[in-house]
Amino acid sequence: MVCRRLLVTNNPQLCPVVRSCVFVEGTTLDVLLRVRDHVHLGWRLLTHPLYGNLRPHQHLYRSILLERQEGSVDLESLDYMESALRIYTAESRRIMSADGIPEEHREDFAFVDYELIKESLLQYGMVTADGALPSGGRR
Amino acid sequence: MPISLKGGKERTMKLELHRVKISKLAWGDATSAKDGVLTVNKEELLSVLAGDERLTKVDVDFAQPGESVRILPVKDVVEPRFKLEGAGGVFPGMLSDVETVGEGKTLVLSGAAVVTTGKIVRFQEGIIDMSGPGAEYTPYSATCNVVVILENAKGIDKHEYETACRMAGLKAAAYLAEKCAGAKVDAVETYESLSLKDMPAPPTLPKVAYLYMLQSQGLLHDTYLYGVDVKKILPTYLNPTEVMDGAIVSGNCVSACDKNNTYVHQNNPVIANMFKRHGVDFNFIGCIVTNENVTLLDKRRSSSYAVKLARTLGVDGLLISEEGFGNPDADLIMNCWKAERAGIKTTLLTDEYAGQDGASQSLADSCVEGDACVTAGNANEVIVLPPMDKVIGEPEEANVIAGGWQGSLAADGTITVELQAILGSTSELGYTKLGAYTI
Amino acid sequence: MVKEIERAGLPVVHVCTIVPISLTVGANRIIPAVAIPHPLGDPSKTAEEEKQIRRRLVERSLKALQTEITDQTVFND
Amino acid sequence: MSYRIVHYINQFYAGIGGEEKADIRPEIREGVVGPGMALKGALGSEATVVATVICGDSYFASNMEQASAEILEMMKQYKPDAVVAGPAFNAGRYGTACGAICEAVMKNLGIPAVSGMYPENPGVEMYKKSFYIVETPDSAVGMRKAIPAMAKLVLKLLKGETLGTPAEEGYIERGIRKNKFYDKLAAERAVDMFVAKLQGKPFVTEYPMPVFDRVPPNPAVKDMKNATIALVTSGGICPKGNPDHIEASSASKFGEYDITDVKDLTCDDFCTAHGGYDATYADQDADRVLPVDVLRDMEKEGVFKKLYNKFYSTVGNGTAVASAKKFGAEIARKLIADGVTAVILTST
Repeated sequence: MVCRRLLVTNNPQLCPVVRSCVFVEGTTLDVLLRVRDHVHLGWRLLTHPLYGNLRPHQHLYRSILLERQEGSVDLESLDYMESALRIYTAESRRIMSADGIPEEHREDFAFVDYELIKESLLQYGMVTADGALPSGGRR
Repeated sequence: MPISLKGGKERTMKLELHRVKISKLAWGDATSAKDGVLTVNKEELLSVLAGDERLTKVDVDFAQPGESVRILPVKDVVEPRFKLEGAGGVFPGMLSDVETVGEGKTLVLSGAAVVTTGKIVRFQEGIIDMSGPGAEYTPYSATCNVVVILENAKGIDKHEYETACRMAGLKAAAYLAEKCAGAKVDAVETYESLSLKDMPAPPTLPKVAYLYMLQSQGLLHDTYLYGVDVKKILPTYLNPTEVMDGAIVSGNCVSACDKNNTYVHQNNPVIANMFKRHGVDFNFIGCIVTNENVTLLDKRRSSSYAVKLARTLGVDGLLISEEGFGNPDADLIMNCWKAERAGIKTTLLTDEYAGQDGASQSLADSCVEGDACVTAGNANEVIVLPPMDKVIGEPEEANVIAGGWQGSLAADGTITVELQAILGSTSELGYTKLGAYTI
Repeated sequence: MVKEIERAGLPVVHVCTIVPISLTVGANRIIPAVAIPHPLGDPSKTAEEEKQIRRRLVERSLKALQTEITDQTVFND
Repeated sequence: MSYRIVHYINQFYAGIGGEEKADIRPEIREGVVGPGMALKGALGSEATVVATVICGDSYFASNMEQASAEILEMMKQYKPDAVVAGPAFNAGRYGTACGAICEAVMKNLGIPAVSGMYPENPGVEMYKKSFYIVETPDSAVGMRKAIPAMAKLVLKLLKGETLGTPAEEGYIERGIRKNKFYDKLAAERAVDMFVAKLQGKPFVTEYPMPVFDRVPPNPAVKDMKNATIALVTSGGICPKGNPDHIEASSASKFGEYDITDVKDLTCDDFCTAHGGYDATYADQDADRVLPVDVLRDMEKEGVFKKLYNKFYSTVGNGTAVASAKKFGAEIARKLIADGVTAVILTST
């Protein structure tokens, strides 16, 4: 089956509950690069790559929703990806990695990331029927 | 100073703000305002806030201008207001019924503020310093702050906790103002939101509106309009006086520097300055409220819809204010070029994330049409905040808030952070005098 | 880069996938290419077919260089 | 006490010689040399030029890292409080050397550095973000204006005074955003600007958004049969192993690669340095980005006379407009010198 929509994320909490997900082992920049490559191959952004109000070095996770489209490269998507990458590469030395970050903080980051993408996942029917979304915040 | 706008009578919405000036806080037996002093009955205030099972602990404290006090992490700031006359109550859809507000008389404890503190999402709250170099950057170092300290019950959802904190701030603010209802009023300001039919200003003046962008990325990055999550609205029309009665309430846990706290919504300086020029330089016909959602579909829909509203209202110009950084820049830019291409002149109000050295690109998006842009400064500039005698809240949060980093908090209490961590420092409603220029 | 070479006095033809970007950076003679990862090729085709595609794009480029223009021009065929 | 300043100049201004002496190695002399005399006068009693470093432009350009290190060591012995370099006016290599020295001084010695250049000097685009460069006319005729402005700026920096805007202080805009408190709230400033725009009156935006200029098209190639065609790419194609270490994004350099006798860019010899797209297809066959194979065929068929024997390559992704401009200008200079007729530039 060819999936029409796809979530690209490095947030480990998300993949288990989402239909068609590409899990990226790496940083937020790796997620952006993966999405950019998808855009080159004809995928279109459904969500903005810079959701949240944080600089590249201020968060651990990034999740972006894509849709397969007909025809050539979607310029708007490419434009947003290039702009986002400019912001990221300008601060590439400061991009956050999970190493050395306490579990509790990582959970906070994962939670916020999930919060921000949740509405869009529901809107585009990306949540698996049996996969109740993680409750978040419960400790 | 009363600001009055002449106009037709029947259809106008007239709101009088009755200002009681507060310059000092004191504990006492009865909550009241007199001679610039707001006296607070601590037990009574705590009892108003009690009974929410989502909160295990609620406490209150004071932080006054000039004191060696630091508050962090701050969630929201609310100005105490109470409806003396007219339909509805303050914070409609939140604390009061959903009746339309913006008419009658509203009591304002000018100079006082309720500040809520408590850990919600660890890295997304802000700092208020009441003195020292940090105080210059936050408008809330100049207010007499009643600080509400909140602790969540174990196992509670973050949204539930956010709601509880938000409601506690609103309740405290409404309570304080209500108790001062009989106090001597220092000044009365009158604002009139006019119906289009009665627009009195010379027809030769251009017609303008204010495009009011609200953060709406997700449950903890949200804003409420009459209690409605603005993520779910289509852009809509709002009378400026409704905002003054608390029609817009912040539910934000985003970067401290440019989240628009409920306080700045209540005191929106763009609206205040638009009123000042109304009838002289232009005809101010009101606000168009729009959102900043995560999906591109929503962005396209909202920007097109907002511009369509502006066209229908026949405006010649739109002043557009943003909230936040990153994807909201995309909304700002879409709003800008769609309006300009529809023949509507725009001016943008934003802030910048140009990196600690100021050398990075300030906005995540741009368009040639954005030729008139005012900025509230670069949020990434680094500032050193010397230790304070007293810290309300949790000082170690400095290491995890946005704008801080592991090691931001030194052993002696000094905090080195980006301005991003200081509440309201680069307010995109333009509530500070900060700006930036190119060297 | 395109613009500076043109400014120095050499005619340049810009073969690129994203025409609007080319227009934005100020190229004058523009040939739309196949796709970003392979502007002058198509891995889904055979090697011969692919070279044919490339040949056509280069021929079009040379033709563009021999065409007088006064403004930014996209050569579509 | 007066501040100690070390001055940097090239072989020409030291009176050693022109291009034929451009390869002399750095040396340091006590006191002033050449334009240092005027600098001394402009600094007055507040600062003294304690020593002058002289280096040949070519030597510096071809041994940048080593020359910088050597020069820093020389300077250190004189315990400078600040360094002044140039003015370099519109001399490209001199400007680049002044820029590199000043940047190294700021970074490694932690003291202020000032230079002076004509705005189109390539040294400006390369180094303006690192330190202050005073705007000068394009030739040494402007020396009398340049030196006092540079002296004034370096004294201000030494005294830790707050600098005004580029226009007020006479330096070239560095493109760095700095905060300041205005007299009015941002909201009031916005409404002021809004009214000015509505009324068609002049106003100055506080944040100029990036804009792009245009160049008129060059005349068409009349005689293709006798033309030399050159290939340039922003797709990062380079010999396998990326010998020049062109960065995957935000490239700071471009590569020049010989393709004499190369008929086809095979995966054994060529790849891409570009990090801005999925590199799989370009790595498999670099002709997909840079059509050498087809151009060789056409050269043989006599469609045009010659494929230029080198190609130039950089990575367009994330590369600053200023760098891209500089690359373009340098590449064009080489191509024109070698008699190239026209250019095919490919981008991904």
